[in-house]
Amino acid sequence: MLVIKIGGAAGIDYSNLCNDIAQLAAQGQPIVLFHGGSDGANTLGEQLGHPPRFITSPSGHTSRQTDRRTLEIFMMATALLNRQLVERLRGLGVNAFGLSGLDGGLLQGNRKTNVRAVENGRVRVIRDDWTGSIDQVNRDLLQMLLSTGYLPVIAPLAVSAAGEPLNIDGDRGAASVAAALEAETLLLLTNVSGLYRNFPDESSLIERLPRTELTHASEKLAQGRMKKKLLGAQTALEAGVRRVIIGDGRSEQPVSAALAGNGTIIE
Amino acid sequence: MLVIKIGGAAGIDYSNLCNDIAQLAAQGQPIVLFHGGSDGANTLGEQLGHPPRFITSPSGHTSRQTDRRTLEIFMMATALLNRQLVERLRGLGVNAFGLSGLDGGLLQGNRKTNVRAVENGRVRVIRDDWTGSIDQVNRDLLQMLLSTGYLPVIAPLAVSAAGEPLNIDGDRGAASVAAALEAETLLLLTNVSGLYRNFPDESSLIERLPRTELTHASEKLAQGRMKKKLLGAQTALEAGVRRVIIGDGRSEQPVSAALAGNGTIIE
Amino acid sequence: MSAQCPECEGTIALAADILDGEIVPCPDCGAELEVVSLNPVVLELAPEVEEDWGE
Amino acid sequence: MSAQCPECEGTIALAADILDGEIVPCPDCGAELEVVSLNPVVLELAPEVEEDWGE
Repeated sequence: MLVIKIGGAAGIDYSNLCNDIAQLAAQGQPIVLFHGGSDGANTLGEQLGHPPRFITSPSGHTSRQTDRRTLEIFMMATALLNRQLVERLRGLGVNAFGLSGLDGGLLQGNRKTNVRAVENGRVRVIRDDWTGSIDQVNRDLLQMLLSTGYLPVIAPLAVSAAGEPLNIDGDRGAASVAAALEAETLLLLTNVSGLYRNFPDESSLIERLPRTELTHASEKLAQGRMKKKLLGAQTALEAGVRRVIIGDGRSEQPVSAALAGNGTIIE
Repeated sequence: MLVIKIGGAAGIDYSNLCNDIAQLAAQGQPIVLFHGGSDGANTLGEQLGHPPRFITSPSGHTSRQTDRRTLEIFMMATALLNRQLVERLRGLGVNAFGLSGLDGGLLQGNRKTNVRAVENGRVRVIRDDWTGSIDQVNRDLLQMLLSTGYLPVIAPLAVSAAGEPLNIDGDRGAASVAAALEAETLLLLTNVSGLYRNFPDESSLIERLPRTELTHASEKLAQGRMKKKLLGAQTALEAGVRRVIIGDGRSEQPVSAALAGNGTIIE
Repeated sequence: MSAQCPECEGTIALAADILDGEIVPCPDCGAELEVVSLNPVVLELAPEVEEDWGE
Repeated sequence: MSAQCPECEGTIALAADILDGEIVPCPDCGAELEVVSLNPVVLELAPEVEEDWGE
């Protein structure tokens, strides 16, 4: 089982990705595709006059301040990307099935009752927040879809016990799915070649990263979104996924290239 | 099996509908919920500066001129409504599962290569149109979801063989699903009490309509959207659905009221 | 303004404000034609009418 | 401007431009407090920090 996470960032050519996936699926490789949606959500928010606001937590993580209106914009933008991916894959003969973590309780989590944000040195509590953790994956649902020939394409939402849709981190979502399915490989595609020793120097690409150095890498080497990818990698490896690859989503055949050893392999 | 179609029109209180559905589902009534989305799509289109344009076909049907941008707005607006319905139902303990006719090829249809539109007496061909027919329902997918305890909530999209998402008529979509599942009842909820002999005189509500009078009713009595509902009813009855009810989506318990005989029963 | 019918090659007189995509019946052979481009006006056989389905 | 600590009832001096929802540590007992309303300023024990998860 191969779980692939594709970001919503600009510069990623979905047709290359979908062609590559279609070929691998045709050769019998079971695949689950998990996508983000940040770029689309930002654009849509601006167009609707509700631009995104990002908050930085005291521990340095940035995330989208997700009030109800932002959540609804996030749900629309990620649903559009989901449908576009399903459209392209079905056009290539793949029996793609789009859903989100909300549907059938695929990804169950807890809504954060409050979030702390740092603004010019001052820490504030934010309440109307619709983000959440991922505590449980409805594995039976995924296996039912996979065993009946569907290729699940998952949008980054979880659902609370009260049925609330929750904005979740795509990398962590993909990691939870990979762990639940005991996947051999979790492939995190991004718009760089992998993890660099000193970003953005391409020649400092780390090709192999033992899992024991993950914590160090995420503290010292990674910035912004890459930090979250490494956290996702850690979750997956700890839960039994054999390897995590941080690959280049911009390449001609992004999945095959990564499986052939390009990018940062974490084992 | 009960298939319920709820429109996207304003004035319908989804919480009443969802409470009613939750009670019926808890009593073991198998249900599929199909929804429209026209209202939401109109509003979103206006907000995004791509307002809806409606075309009237030479035979008098009005439909949304669906160029690619309109299709994407339609997909976002219907996905938001889908997620809001799933949110509310899951909050009431229903194991709701949102999907569209695109996902897993649930509703397969043909994309109309062209549409004819009448504008002040002159007929024009419109090509960039993303509407379609519904020719096949993936019944196995629906039965798999139903038999494993999910309540499908379906957004009004179909998919062509080339994987293209298609704007479809919600009433016809619901009728196709009801036919595929050989449902006893197809309930078309709307924002009026039913079919009137002379609209909008409430006292002229037709409580019983034999199926033999459907063609006459759709030509003589029905206007606008109601015409399509009667066409949907015809499709369903011809395919073996036992009865179609046109019920009032505004009432306190819209589903129970209809099942108890309120609205227009067509058998 | 006029154009030639692709079916019977008859010449068809057209209204000055003819619309792109407009349907024009050929008075000679009765074929249903579509204005597929303007300046110059080109007519082609109009596609079959398909049932109306959109929401 | 000042307010009372809900934990140890000590009085806490506050900055004039205190923000709604701001976190204020109590200098006496060290409790983490949250400004739950302004004029008048009311402080309550701040909720636990939860892990960061949002996209």
